[in-house]
Formats: sequence, C-alpha cells, structure tokens
Amino acid sequence: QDDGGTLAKIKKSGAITLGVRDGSVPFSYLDDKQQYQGYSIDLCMKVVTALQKQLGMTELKVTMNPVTSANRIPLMANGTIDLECGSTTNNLERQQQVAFAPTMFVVANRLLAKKSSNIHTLADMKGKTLVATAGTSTLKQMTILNKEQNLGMNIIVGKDHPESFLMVETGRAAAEANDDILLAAQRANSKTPGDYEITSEALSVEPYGIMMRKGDPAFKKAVDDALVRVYKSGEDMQRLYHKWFMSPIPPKGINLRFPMPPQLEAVLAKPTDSGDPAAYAEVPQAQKAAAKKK
Amino acid sequence: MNYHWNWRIFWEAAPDGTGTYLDTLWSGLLWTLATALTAWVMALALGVMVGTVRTLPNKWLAGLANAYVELFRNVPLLVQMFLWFFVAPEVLPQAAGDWIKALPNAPFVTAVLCLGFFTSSRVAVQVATGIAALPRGQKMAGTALGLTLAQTYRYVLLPMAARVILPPLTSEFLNIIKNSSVALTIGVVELTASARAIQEFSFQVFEAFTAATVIYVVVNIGVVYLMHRLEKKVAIPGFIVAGAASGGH
Amino acid sequence: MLGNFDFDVIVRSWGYLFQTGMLFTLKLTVLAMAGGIVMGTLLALMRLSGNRAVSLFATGYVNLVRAVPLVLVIFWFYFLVPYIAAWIIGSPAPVQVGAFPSALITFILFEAAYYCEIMRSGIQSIPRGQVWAGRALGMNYWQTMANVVLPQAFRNMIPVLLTQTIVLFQDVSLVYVLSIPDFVGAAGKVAQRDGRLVEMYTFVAVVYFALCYGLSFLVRRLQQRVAIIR
Amino acid sequence: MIKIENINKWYGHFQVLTDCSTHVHKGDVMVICGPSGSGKSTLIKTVNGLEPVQDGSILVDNVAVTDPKTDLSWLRARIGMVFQNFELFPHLTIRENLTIAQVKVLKRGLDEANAKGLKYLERVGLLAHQDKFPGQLSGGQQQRVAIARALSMDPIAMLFDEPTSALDPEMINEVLDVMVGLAQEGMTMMVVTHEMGFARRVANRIVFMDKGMVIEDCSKDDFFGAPRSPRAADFLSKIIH
Amino acid sequence: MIKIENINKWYGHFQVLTDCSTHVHKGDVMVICGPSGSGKSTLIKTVNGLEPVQDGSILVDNVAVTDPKTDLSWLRARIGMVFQNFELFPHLTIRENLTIAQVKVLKRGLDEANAKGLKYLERVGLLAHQDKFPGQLSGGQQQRVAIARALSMDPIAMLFDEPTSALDPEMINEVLDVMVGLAQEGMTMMVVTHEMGFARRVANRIVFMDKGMVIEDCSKDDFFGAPRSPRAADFLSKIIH
Ligand SMILES: Nc1ncnc2c1ncn2[C@@H]1O[C@H](COP(=O)(O)OP(=O)(O)OP(=O)(O)O)[C@@H](O)[C@H]1O
Ligand SMILES: Nc1ncnc2c1ncn2[C@@H]1O[C@H](COP(=O)(O)OP(=O)(O)OP(=O)(O)O)[C@@H](O)[C@H]1O
Ligand SMILES: [Mg+2]
Ligand SMILES: [Mg+2]
Repeated sequence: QDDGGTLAKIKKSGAITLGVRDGSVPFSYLDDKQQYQGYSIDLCMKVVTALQKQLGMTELKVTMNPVTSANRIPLMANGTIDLECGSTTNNLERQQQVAFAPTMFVVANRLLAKKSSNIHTLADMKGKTLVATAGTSTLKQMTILNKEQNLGMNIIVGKDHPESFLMVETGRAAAEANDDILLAAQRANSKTPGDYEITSEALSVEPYGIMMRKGDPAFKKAVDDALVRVYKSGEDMQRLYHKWFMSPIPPKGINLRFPMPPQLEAVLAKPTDSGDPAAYAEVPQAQKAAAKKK
Repeated sequence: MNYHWNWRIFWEAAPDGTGTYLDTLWSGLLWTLATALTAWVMALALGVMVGTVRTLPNKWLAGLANAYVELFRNVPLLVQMFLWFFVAPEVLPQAAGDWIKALPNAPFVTAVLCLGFFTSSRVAVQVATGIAALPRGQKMAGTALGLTLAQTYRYVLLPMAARVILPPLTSEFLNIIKNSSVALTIGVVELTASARAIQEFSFQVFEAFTAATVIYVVVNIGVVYLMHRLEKKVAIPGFIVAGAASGGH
Repeated sequence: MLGNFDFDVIVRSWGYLFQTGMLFTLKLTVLAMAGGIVMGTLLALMRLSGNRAVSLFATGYVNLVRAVPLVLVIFWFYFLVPYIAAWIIGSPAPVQVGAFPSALITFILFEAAYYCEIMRSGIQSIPRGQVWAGRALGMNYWQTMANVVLPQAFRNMIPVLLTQTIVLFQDVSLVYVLSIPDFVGAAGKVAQRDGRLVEMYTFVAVVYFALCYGLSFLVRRLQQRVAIIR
Repeated sequence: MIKIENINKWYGHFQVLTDCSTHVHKGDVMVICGPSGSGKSTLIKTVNGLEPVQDGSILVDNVAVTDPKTDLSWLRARIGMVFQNFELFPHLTIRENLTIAQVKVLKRGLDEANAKGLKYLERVGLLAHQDKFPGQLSGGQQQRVAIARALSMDPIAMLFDEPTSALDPEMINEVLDVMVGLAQEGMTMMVVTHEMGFARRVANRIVFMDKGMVIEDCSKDDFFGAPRSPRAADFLSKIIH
Repeated sequence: MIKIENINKWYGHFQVLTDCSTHVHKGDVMVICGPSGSGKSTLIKTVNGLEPVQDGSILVDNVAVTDPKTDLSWLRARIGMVFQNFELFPHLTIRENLTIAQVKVLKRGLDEANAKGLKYLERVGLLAHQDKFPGQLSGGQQQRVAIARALSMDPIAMLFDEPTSALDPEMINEVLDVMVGLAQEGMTMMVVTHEMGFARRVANRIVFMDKGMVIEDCSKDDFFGAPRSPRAADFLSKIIH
C-alpha cells in the first residue's frame, strides 16, 4: 500500500515526522522552553539533513510528534511517524514488528539504592523489596533472576521510571533496577544526588536503536548510511556524546558525567543493527539465564 | 498498514516466566475484578451512609457530608491515586507511614481505598438524589406511625430509594470497573497494565489492546445483565421505578 | 518530606502549565461539551424514536461506548481516525489527523453517550401532556421538540449536564495516552523531567479542586436561577 | 362536524376503545362521562389524531383524521384542546404561551399574534398577568390561560379533557364559568368531565362510556331523566353525593 | 383530648399559622376547611409533631407535643394519620404495610400484628388483597388500606388530611363510608376536607381557616346555618355548586 515507501512519501509531502519522547533524558525530552531535545534527536536531525540532500529537496519540514511506549508501534504502522527518536531497546522480538537503525547506545541493567542501605550486588537484595518499571525488559529479567537465584525479593512495579525512583526515594523499595544511563540521570536529577549509589555489577547488555517501519529497504539504507557516516566521523561524534553525557544539559544544567561505555565505543567503530546482545559484549550470566528461560 | 498481526501471541510464553500471555491477561482480569469489587463494597457502604446523612435535617451533619462529597469528587482520580500512594504516608507520623509502606500488597490496598472513597462520593450523590426523589409524604407517613427517624430510613426510605437509583448505580458499578485501570499508576498489574506489559514485551500492541477492550466489554455486559436481573427481581408489582439521571464514567 | 518541597519547579513551569496545559484542557472541555451535548441530544431523540431500528442503533452505540474505558477509546481513535477520514474522503492513504482533532472527535463521540442518557431522562421527565399540548396546537414533531420539550429538558438537566462536564474536565487528563500536554499531562511531564512528582501532583490536586469546586458552586447558584418556576 | 364511526383501538393486547361511534354537530356541547379508565381521554384524543386508531374512521369538518395523507398539524391547529393539567409551557411567559403556536404554526406576525392572544386573555380576565410565568398563577388561572391559548388559534371546535379535576374546589367555578360562556356563544365543544352541574347547565348531548364502549349517547334530558343502562345509573348515584 | 393553644409557626419570614387555638374533646369529629394555602395541613401536622411550632402549646391526652422532652415516636404511635396521597409503602405488601409499625414500634409479635392488621383490613373490606402491593390497588382501595394501617396501631385519635382529594369521583364514597363508620363508633377525629356532605353528616365541630388564622370554630349547625365571617360565607358559596 505504501507505494514507493517512505522516501517517496517524504518527497511528495515535503515533510517528515519524528516520533519523540517527553521524558527520556538525555535521549529525547522536552526542555523548559517546550523544545524537544536530546542525543537521539540530534542524531535524527543529522539523518534528516542527509535525507534532504539525497532527495535533492530545498526544503524539508520536520514535525515532532510525541509518542508513548504504548502508541509508538501503532503510530509507526499507520504512518503518523516516520522515525522514532527515543530510547527504544532493540531486540529480536521487536524486530518482528519494526526495523532498527544501527545501534546508537548500549546500556547495562544495574541497581540504584540509597547509600545507607549498603547494597552493592544483586545478592545483597535477598529478601528485600525491588522496584522495576512496568513493561520493561528489566522487569522481566528481574522476575526470572529472583526465581532462578532464590533471592526471595518482593518485586513491585512502578508505572514509569520517575515513579520507580520515587519508590526508592520514599522508602517503599530498597533498590530500583533499570538501565544504567537512566539511573544516572535519575540520580543526577534527584534532590540529593549524594545519597544514592549505582551498583557496578552489570546485569545485562541492551542496545538502543532508532526505529522505523519494517519492509522499506530503500529508506532503511538511507537512514543507516546517514547514521554510519555520523558514527564514523570521529570528532563530530565525540562532540555530540560529550554534549549530552559529559556536560550540563537543559533545563536545569545537570551533568550526567557518564563516560562512553566500551561496548558503545565498539559498536560505533563497527556499526550494526543486530538485536542480539551477544553482538555487543560478553553477555552477563544473569541475562543468559533469562534468555534460556525464554 | 505496515503491521505484523499475530493472534497466536496469547499462547506464547510470557517472558516473566509465569506462563503464557493468556495467563498474564487472566491474572490482570482477576486483579481488576478484585480491585473493583472490593472498592465497590466499600463505596456502597460509605456512599449509603454519607448520602443518607446528606438528607438529614441536621444542617451541621449534612454540611459535613457535603464537604466529604466535594473533596473526593473534585480531584481527578489519577491524581488522587498518586496522592494516596506517595504523599499520604509522608504526611502521617513517621511510624504510621512506615507501617503503611510495609503493608503486604500496599498498592492494591491503596487502590481499593482510593477508588472506594472516590466512588463513594458519587454513590452518595445518587443515594441523596434517590431519597429526595421519593414523595415527601413517605417520610411523614413513617414518622406519623411512630417509627423513629432511623427506622423510617431503614424500613421505608432506603429500600425505595435503592430501587429508584438502581440504574444509575449500575453505571457507577461499570465506572468503578473501568476506573480500576487507573490503579496501574501505582503498580497494580490489572487488566490494562497487563495489556500494556504484553505490548511492551512483544510489540503486538493491537492484539493486546483488542483483548483488553473485548474483556472489558464482556465484563461490563455481564454486569449490566446481572444488574438487570436484580432490577427485575426487586421490581415492585404495579409500580414503575423511574431512573434518576446518571452521569460520570 | 514536605519540608523540602521544591516550589521553584512550579514557578519555573508556570507558563507551560497554564498557557499550554490549562488552555488545552479548557479548550477541549468546552468544545467537547458543546459537541457532546448536541450529538447527545440527537442520540437521545433517536433512542426515544418510535422507529425500532433507529432506537436500537442509538441504544447499542451508547451501551458499547459506556462499556469501554475512555483510555482505550482514546487509544483506538488515535489510530483509527486517520483510516476513517481516508475512507470518508476516499483517499488511498490514511489521512494524518493531528492529536488535537483526534482527541476532540474522541471526546465528542464518547461524551455524547453520557450526555445522551442525561438528555433522555430530561426529555422523559417532561410530562407527556406537554408534547400533547404542543401537537394539539398544530406544531409538528420538530417544532414541539424545539419549542416545548428541549428547552425545558435542557433547563431541568442543567445541573446534571454541568456535573457531567466537570467529570469531562477531569477526564481530559486521560489524553496522556496521546502524550498531548493537557494540564495534568503538562504537570506530569515537568514532574518526570525534573523528578518533582510530589510537588506537581499536589499542586494539580489543589488547582483541580479549586476549579471544580468553584464550578459546582456556580452550578448550584445557576440551578436556583434558571429553575423553571412550577 | 365531528363524525366518529366504529373506531377500535388497542394498546398491545388491551382494547381501550371498542366500536365507538358518535356525531357532534356544529354548536353542540357534548359531555362525555364514565368511570375511570373507561377510555374517555383516549376517545377525545383520537379526534385530533393525538392518539391513532387502528380501525374505524373519524371525520372532522369533512377531513379524515384517520387518513395517513391528512396534514394533522393543520387540522390540530383548527381544533382547540384543553387538558386536565393545563399543560401551559412553564418556560414561557403567559403572552409567549398564547403566541408561540400562532407564530410557528399559523405563521402570524408577532403583532397580530399578540393582539389576538391578549384579546382572549382579557376575555378570561387575566390581562394583568401577561408577563408572568405559568408557575406564578393559581391552578384556576392557569386553566383559563390554557383556554385562551386554544381560542387564540381561532378553532372551529374545542376539546376539554377533565378541565377542572386538577383544581382546588374553590377554583373550579371560575373555569366552568368561562366554559359556560363559550358554550352560550355557540362554540362546538366536546367535554370530558364529572361536573354534572355543568352538564345539566349547558350540555345538549351526553355520552356515557364504560370499558371502552359507548353505553349511552343521548340528549341531556334523556340521560338525567332515566338513564337506560344500569351501569350509568350506578355511576350517577356514586358521583352525585 | 387535643388542646391547641395560641400556636404560631413561620417558614423563614412567612407566617403559616397565626395564633391558632382549638380544643378537640373525646369523641369529637372536627372538620377543618378553608381555602388552599390557608394552613390546614400544617395545623393538623402540628398535632402529632410532624411540623414543629415556634410558639404556643399543644397537649394531646395531657402530653405536651411541644415539649422537647416528649417521646414523639411514642405519641405518634397512638395517633393515627391518613394522608392525601395515601403514602402506603410501595415496596411492602398490604399485610406488611399493616404490620411493620406494630412490630417495630409497639413491639408486637408478628402473629399478633398480623391478626390485628387483618382484622382492620377486613373492616375496610379488602381482606382478599392482603398479599398485593399498593401499586396494584385503585386509589380508593389504597386509601382504605391507609386507614386500616392507622387503625392497627389502636390510636386514641385519627387525623385525616384531605383523604379524598386525590381520588377519582367514583371512589370518594367508598372512603367516606369507612370514615363515617369510624365517626359513628365514637372515634375522635380531625379531618381536613372539602367534602361538605361528609361534614354535614358526621362532624360535630367545624373549624374554618384563612391565611393561617382560625376564623370560625363552631358547631356544625352554627357554621352551615349562618357562618359568621364574610370570608367563610364566600368560601361556602364557591365550594357548593
Ligand atoms: N399508553 C398506554 N399504554 C397502555 N395502556 C394505556 C395507555 N394509556 C391509557 N391506557 C389504558 O387505557 C384505558 C383507558 O384510558 P383513558 O386515559 O382513556 O381513561 P379515562 O376514561 O380517561 O380515565 P380517567 O378518568 O382516569 O382519566 C385505561 O385502562 C388505561 O390504563
Ligand atoms: N416547607 C415549606 N416551606 C415554606 N412554605 C411552606 C412550606 N410548606 C407549606 N408552606 C406554605 O404554608 C402555607 C400553608 O400550607 P398548607 O399546606 O398548610 O396549606 P393548606 O391549607 O393545607 O392548603 P391545601 O388546601 O392547598 O393543601 C402555604 O402558603 C404554603 O405555601
Ligand atoms: Mg382521562
Ligand atoms: Mg393541604
């Protein structure tokens, strides 16, 4: 039905619509001037520029359409958005439904806890309450590990990431399990960053990707090529990373101080859109156990 | 539409290791029913009490009941749920707050309390309307026979008012089932939350939400049917009970 | 905890909260109320119509809509409206409908089911003799409805209609599923970005309470004013 | 002027009217009486088509009410009707009550409608109340306004359905007086009423109904003199006490 | 038996009762009449404390109704009251209507209550209807049940507030007949009614009220013979036609 695919559609309408998130700091979020900002958005804008050049258009209108985790797939399917620029984990199950551009970030699952509670590894959580966000792969992993390792944790569910953090802040949970970059952002954003600690034990490896419609090879190639060019640009890419992860960012000038993880360095050097964690780093025991269960 | 349909998804194993996605939906439905039914019992009990007090001649008591109603119906449920869960324990004395947080199934208990109070304010409005809709003479007839005010309410006014407000109460019952989905915001994995979990794990969003929608419709039709049976059962021969107006969701 | 309340976040986001969020909420509420009452009245007339097919259709519509949680209705319409619009104008590709029109259409269609039930009981509360009187004076069906029945039904039902509108006003917060910033959504976004959930939600509760209470107070005043002298 | 011929009417399986026939001539004042539920209201409402009948024919001024092609609105505009509960429009002032149908149905100009309405309002002695709402008048006053409203349409006949039974005893006479005046001026009238005093004074025809059937249809003198059916005799004995 | 002394009652600023006094002796049948809104219903309701008064005193069987310390429930149980709209309890069968107050207030056993209730139901000629619901009876029948309900409490006096004005003309007599029977048996009664036929037949005292005041309080013969106030004369002339 999509004759000529997304490229033709963009050329014909003179516009492209990006799906963006409201609160995925620092990937894709709304700042206090009501502008969408972030690492993923900067990358997408570079893709847009490349597309414009490739299609030989003098003008290309960019529309930002906010999406949620529940509606990003349908909006992609019905053509409301063309690229999703958020912090979506790329995995094999999801590739049934959509395509991913080469991985732009690699995270690990870790725990965040109050320093006072002395939690340094998953084993320390034995018999305590753990919070994870509803519908995340972290939640599924923690459920499996809890059984597998006989930890006897009481796992509760937060509606979204800020609420999961609030559970730890108000003492309803001893620790929160989440992607390390999100944990870092939460800690930096909290009222008392010094009170929290993120464990060093990595529980998983997860690649983030920019999402697009499946079965549109021409468009995917254009996007992939544009991104790979950025990844390989060296200087430019370093500056981009530094801007979002090592410097103060709007709206409150918080600095995440999150140096580039080695897995990310590796994938930028050798870009891939694989949904298999093994393609990025050695997969932790915990994640393997979860995968086996599946 | 560029979408990969897969209706067999429900028979596939869910990644949280508890069974298939169908089991996920089933457990969500059970939580929805548990939350809605428990809260409904609470809402009915409180609502009848507060609604009755609203119609009493004592200005002071009636005012108090009105304040109760205004308090619980003028703030969106979403926000109330949040306040109950995150703010209420913090403003209590430390010990009480900690005790609440340590309750087993704290989200469920909170959701029931919150839904119960919210819905009770609306039930109270219906009850008061129902009592007011009865002919004024009924109360007089009761008291003229020597029944005390409490007895008049118990044996004369409330049984009739209950019949009059049965249709709007049915709506409130449907509402509480639907509103229980807001409990997902404090971590109760009820039906809507289950559907969301399925879509996040599998990305089969349309299948998940279709299933949830169909289940809600079926449950609600069941409730409508049961309430209709009840209405018929308590209908008084030779007497047409006219339904009061109903609103809300 | 309340001791270290961070009110600054409210001050900082004031413009966004009110000029974007509240404005959207009010706009959607007013438009959906107007559309919903008009459509609800038509549905009510259909439900009360002597034509069985027409009344069955309206009854089915109302019951179906009332059986589904609004969140799911909003969700479905966001995806379906582009296809429906395409089907209506005969366009081969789905028409892009923005989030606001989509939300507005959804709320009108949804609220109409509730307004319908209110208007229906309003119409039914008018003594049958009033219809007879209108007809006996030679007015046709529509003249009787427009001049005799609806003005009275509407006046009698104003309190219930407005109470429903207050519910609608609160329900607008459910557009969070479209991630449109209504008042609650805007507050939620700020809260999530800055990690200040408690402050923001407390503030939202206070604002909502003040507005809804004020409105229902006005409703009661209005009720005393417009009540038809009987 | 009004010819009712063998009409039958059912509500579901319940037969409300069985084979009713009667004729009302120009200038007749016909009183219809009978026990509650006997079908009096239903009968009178069939005359201007407010209640459809399943069988039989009704002619008003040679127009067939029962013919689906007849423009019933036009017919109704020419037959005045007054109800037990007055049925003034409570949201309109007395003046608006008098003019609305003239303007909407007869397409009269507002001035003409006002003039006509106020003329009849004066006739029933309520000119001073023209700007009030119905709820501000007593029952007797409301019923007189209802009569004025019907008269404003210049009807060729008037139908009354128990015009005094919702009134306080004190107010019954003020309404009956207006009706007596109308009758004496030669208005054709069909009146459902239990007021036998009124019947004796102005009726020239009496119809007695029971269980949906016309049991008696005779002149006033025949009826009060020696009612032919035991049912009518029994009824009269109960009602006059 | 019932002593009403100088009572005054206001609704807000509106005075409904002004300085009303009257005495009812054992066995008296007092009829209260007067124009609509004159305060008749209010007056009769003050007797068993259904309407409180702001000023004055009411003694029933030497118990002060107006004394806050009086157990009003107990007093009311001993005074039967019958309302214009019957006010049977629609969700209870006729038998339950008759027994509920006996059981709950007088603490009678169910058997005793049933026996007593059915005795009075038979007295009003409705024994066959004991298992029906009020909505299944005609107005006249409902009113007779309401009288039986009041009688089941073995009242020392009965109050009636326009007991026949909501009835179809045909049914008025069946209720009046029951009341006449009661009066003849010597029951003390206060009756608000417009039925002057009833008044003439059984009343021994007539109270005429207007604008919240007792204008006439005299024997039946005095009242019908030559009412002393022009207002009462005017009222009578309107009501008897
Ligand atoms: N809409 C209806 N559906 C079913 N039955 C009806 C309807 N309207 C009237 N009836 C029945 O038809 C019969 C005749 O009614 P109608 O109102 O004509 O009686 P009536 O002689 O005017 O009595 P009343 O003196 O009480 O006004 C009654 O038994 C009544 O119950
Ligand atoms: N609750 C109330 N609040 C204010 N005014 C009232 C109230 N109840 C009655 N009244 C007024 O008190 C006056 C006397 O009322 P009451 O019912 O005693 O009159 P009545 O003589 O029984 O009249 P009717 O013959 O119409 O029954 C009326 O003017 C009435 O409007
Ligand atoms: Mg009738
Ligand atoms: Mg009265």
